[in-house]
Amino acid sequence: MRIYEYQAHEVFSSHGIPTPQMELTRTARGAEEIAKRFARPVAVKAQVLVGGRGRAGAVKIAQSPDETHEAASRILSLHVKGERVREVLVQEALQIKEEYYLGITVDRSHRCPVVMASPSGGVEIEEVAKLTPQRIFKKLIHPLVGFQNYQARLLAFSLSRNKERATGIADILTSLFRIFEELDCSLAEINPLVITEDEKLCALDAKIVIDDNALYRHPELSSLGNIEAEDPLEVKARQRGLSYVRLDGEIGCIVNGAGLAMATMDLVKRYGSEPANFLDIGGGASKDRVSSALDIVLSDRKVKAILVNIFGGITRCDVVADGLKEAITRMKLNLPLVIRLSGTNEDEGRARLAHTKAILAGSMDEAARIAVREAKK
Amino acid sequence: MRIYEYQAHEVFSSHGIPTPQMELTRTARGAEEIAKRFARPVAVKAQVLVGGRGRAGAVKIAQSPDETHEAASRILSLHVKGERVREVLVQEALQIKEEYYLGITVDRSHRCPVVMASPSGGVEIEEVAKLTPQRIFKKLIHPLVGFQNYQARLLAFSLSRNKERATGIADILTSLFRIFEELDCSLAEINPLVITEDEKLCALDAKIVIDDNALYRHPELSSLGNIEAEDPLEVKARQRGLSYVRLDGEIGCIVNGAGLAMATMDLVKRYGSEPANFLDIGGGASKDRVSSALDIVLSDRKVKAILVNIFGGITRCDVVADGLKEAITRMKLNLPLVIRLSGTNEDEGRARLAHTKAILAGSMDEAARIAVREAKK
Amino acid sequence: MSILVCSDTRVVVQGITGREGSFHTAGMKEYGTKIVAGVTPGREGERVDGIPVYNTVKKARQESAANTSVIYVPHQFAPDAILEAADAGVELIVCITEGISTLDMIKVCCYVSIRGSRLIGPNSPGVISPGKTKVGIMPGAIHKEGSVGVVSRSGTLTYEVVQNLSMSDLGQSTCVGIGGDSIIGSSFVDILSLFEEDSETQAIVLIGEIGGRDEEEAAAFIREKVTKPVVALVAGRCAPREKRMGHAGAIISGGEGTADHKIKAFEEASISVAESPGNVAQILRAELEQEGDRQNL
Amino acid sequence: MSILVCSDTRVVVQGITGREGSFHTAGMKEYGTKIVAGVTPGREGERVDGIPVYNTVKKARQESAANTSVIYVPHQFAPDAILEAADAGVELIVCITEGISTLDMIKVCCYVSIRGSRLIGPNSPGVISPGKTKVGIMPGAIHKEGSVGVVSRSGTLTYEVVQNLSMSDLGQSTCVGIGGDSIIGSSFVDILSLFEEDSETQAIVLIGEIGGRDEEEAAAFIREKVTKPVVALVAGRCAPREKRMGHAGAIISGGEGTADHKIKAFEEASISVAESPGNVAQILRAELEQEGDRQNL
Repeated sequence: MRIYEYQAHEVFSSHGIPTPQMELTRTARGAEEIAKRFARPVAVKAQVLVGGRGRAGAVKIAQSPDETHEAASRILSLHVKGERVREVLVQEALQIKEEYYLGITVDRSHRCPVVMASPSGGVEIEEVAKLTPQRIFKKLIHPLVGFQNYQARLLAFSLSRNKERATGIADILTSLFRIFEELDCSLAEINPLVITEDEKLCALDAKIVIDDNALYRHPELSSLGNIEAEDPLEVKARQRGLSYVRLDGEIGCIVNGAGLAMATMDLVKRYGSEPANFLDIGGGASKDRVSSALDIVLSDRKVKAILVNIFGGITRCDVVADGLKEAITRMKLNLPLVIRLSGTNEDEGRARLAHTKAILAGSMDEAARIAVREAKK
Repeated sequence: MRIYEYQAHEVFSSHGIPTPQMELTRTARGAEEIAKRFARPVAVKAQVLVGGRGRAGAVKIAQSPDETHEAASRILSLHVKGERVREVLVQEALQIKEEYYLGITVDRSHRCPVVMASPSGGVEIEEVAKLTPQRIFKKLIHPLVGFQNYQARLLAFSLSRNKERATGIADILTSLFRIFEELDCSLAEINPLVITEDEKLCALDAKIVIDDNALYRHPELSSLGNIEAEDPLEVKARQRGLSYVRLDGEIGCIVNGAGLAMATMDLVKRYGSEPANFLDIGGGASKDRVSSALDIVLSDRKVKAILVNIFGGITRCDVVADGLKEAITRMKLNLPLVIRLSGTNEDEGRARLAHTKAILAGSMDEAARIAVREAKK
Repeated sequence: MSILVCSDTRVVVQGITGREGSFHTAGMKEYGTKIVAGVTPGREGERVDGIPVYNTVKKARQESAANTSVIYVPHQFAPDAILEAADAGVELIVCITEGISTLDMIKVCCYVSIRGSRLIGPNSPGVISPGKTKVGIMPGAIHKEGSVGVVSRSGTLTYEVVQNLSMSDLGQSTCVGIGGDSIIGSSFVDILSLFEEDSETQAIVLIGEIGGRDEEEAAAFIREKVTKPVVALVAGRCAPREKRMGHAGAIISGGEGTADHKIKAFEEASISVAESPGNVAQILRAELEQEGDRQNL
Repeated sequence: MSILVCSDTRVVVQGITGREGSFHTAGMKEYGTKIVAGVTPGREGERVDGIPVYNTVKKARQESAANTSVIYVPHQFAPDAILEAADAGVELIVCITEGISTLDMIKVCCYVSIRGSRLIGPNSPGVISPGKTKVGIMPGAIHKEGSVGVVSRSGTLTYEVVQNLSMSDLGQSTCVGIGGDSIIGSSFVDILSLFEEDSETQAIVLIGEIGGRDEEEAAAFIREKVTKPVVALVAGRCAPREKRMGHAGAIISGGEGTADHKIKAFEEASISVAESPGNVAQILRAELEQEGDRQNL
């Protein structure tokens, strides 16, 4: 779960990481007032949970309250990668001497946290990794002893040989790692960490992503923003225990299992169309869950055909068929519905759908091909 | 540093370990009042920092307030292994069905904490270890993952197959380990942990010893009782940076290094006397430190002769000699003082003491022999 | 020989009295797996499906000589369960449980490797050596005894591929679900090296998906160390960036972990990549025939 | 050959700019030890006694090819310093610092052994191979080159014994202070096994004291594995129970760890025990003569 920048800044600040003066607002008027109070140039930054807001024009520097009003007004009318901007953060603009990158994430191959630092801050770290990998310093963190001061110093001295500056960076790294552990993060990042003209350290941006699997340990975080919660359909799906992500295509997909769902989407694309969504009904789905899934997929107006692909293991094909049949009847379905059932009780499942308008396919390949064809009709 | 039982009980209680109803008092009158309020039989227990108070008669059960008064009065007049009893703890007496032992300490050989549990509680665990070692269950705790629930269960089910009881014991073990880690203990022990007639768990006794080397992390503990702080001379020595332990003999010892100090004491005994103290002046001692050491040893009235044994490495013999000379002059010494100086600057040291009444010895053997002989004169 | 599990496998089920645990215990037993013990704290003395239940894995091991554990306990208790199995000396630990926190798994994996146990999962469908033994939740009936080793990060997608293989008369030596989480006990490389050494395995199918670098590392390993034919399949070509596709593992962040990147890695290592689950068997058959031709030269 | 340190030893001093660090650096240099680098964070570019100072051990290693570290930093920073040395790949780490907390040392020792470094101490006077190199704080002049290996838990008591040996013309191959704390990186047994393997060492002196079980384990090990003559000395016969005698290690709790118990363990393993530091040399001489007689038979 990603949290908003302003929330991440609050976490930073409460852990002793220096952050700029800032305030949150929902209106251009409010932004102007904040700029007046700060009485200095400000940055106006869209609060969204997706990346790439800079390129989308959703971050602007304003020299005056008037300019702030204008910038905020423009940003508040934007969508970034489909996410509507509802709030902006107004932050004092600093005189910047240098920009660093600090980040902590999980190294899957080494099975441990990795702390990264780079003197090339302010740009996307993936670009730095590609173009000048030698400018990213990394330390793997052994779970026995955690992040030690010597590691913080090692990274800090890689960024600056100035003792005071290195000490400050090491302290921030130590705090950042504490946040990473305490909040069960999968990412904690400062980009850029700046040195101001008066030689002060300040975390200009703040990014925290929390491990979904650890959210149960952090009830205090459940109230915070959430990327999946942005889309009303995604919220609804989550409430019904379905893993659903809305996409841009026209084939609604209902599948059991994440890997099979992705493979199904890939097939849709291969046959010349695009999936309207990712939807995993999970293992051993009940009739109700299946019925809800169809409900949600049908609520997406872009959908022109529905593709159901079930491989019954724990999931029973007859139960899935019952759920589908119930939903078809209830919702007076008038879109093409292509169903492929395989595995546990597949014959019973097929039998139950025999007298509906659903099209039964013999394999997932066939099912995808038919669904794409039907959608194009 | 060992803390008092009542303090350990407070720590237990704040960590959710069930403890009996109890109050502390300095007077027999107070004890009687507490017993009246409790309105049931009580245990009156001396609060001392040394072990063996049971055998010293410093723990008594009292059936009535009158008996409580009598017991407290007697206990408050006792010394346990030289430590005067100043306070007693009045604790409700429980109807006991079973007594267990739980303890956590450091296993030096395996270099990790060890959690121990035994169904033979209420007696000294060393006795159990000697007579029925199979009745002590141990789990070594790997520092990577700490004390895990499965280990708590494993030990708890070794004590009782009753699920509720085992769950209760496992919870207490988990709390005890948390205390052990949070307070940097070298020992955390409950002996006995009892099951009462109404099937409740309760920690009757509480013992916590804190790692002296970790005290700097626990300023909150520095106000608590301390075995070394009991003796005024020991307090004084500590303030002057000396490691001093008062003993029962007549030869005052001043040595640099703990191992050498013990070997010196052993020699005193070998030649037929007993050391009056352990005193390590530490490495690289200053003139003042040496002078203070002599000061402290001379404050012990039992001392009949003083034995100084210095092996100069970082410590300079001339500096030691200056300190001794200064103290001899200042204090108008009238006890035999036998000095052995060896190592760095030994000739200069000996030269400085040439015209004092100090007896210079050539080896530590000789020094010990002379000191014992002089003391017997 | 198969890898990881065989007819000598003796299984203890952790969480045997739970809904999942008891359901799949029945399924494994039915398949012929030797389930020798179960563990649920406080339930010692009971029986599930005739199998004795113990309070601890240690006791279960002592009484039953189990060498393999399969874990069905809820996610909050799963790290403790894995540690308990490792500490009790269980050689192979298969963790079905999904939803375990990443930082917990980091410590758990480190401890398991110190203890010298092997961990499969978490969030794994399990391991099956068709005709011999099944340790997990996969439907046994779709499998067929044979000589194709299958290793995968997902569940139903694997079943799809396995069914396709079986119907094409390509039986399997062992099918291993390594699990869909970001931190897992055994990687593709770990399992590939077992298949390479296994005399019964003649070809390998690898089923990957977006996220992480496990497929890229597998490709490099195959190029260097694997002599047997390998066919790969990668799911998630059209998954968008920064969206989470179900599995904890299936998220792309930054440039890394895209399906295209992984497919390119396989292709550069001269490994055939199937376009869909439906043509894995066909490609593998062609590979095997080529291999046969080569050996006949 | 000596053990642990020899003329190839290249030392980095951690905490070189501190009072202790700079003082003992001079002493080691004077003895002939190759001090090749020092570390004090933030002081890179300076020199102490002509020795270059670096911010990190990693950098110091890169620049100087140091293979041994000696640590003089204050106790709060010492665990970090040991971990840094181990992580940088230093083979031998000698920690002079005393007063490190026990729970910290437990983690540190575990990490050092995972990394494959060897740790001596903490609270150790160091290691010296007379005539070759000195890594620590012991007075060099009392030592003499020879073939007696000395291993001890204490400082000045060791100097006393060593002086006694040297004056009796019993030179030393290596003298190792393993440290007076309860958790130390290398035990008597670790060092004994090195002495046993060392061709230059012909006899061993072991200096123990009250507390712990290290001497008892040493006695058992000597009986089983050590073929060279050993003389033991145990300090603290008249130390009272439950009183702390300076060293963190030197406390007796319960029945364990008394001097009598340890002496008994040595005697039962047929190891000669000296009654005082003054008669170690004499007993050792007798042992060596016996050994000589035996070899002449």
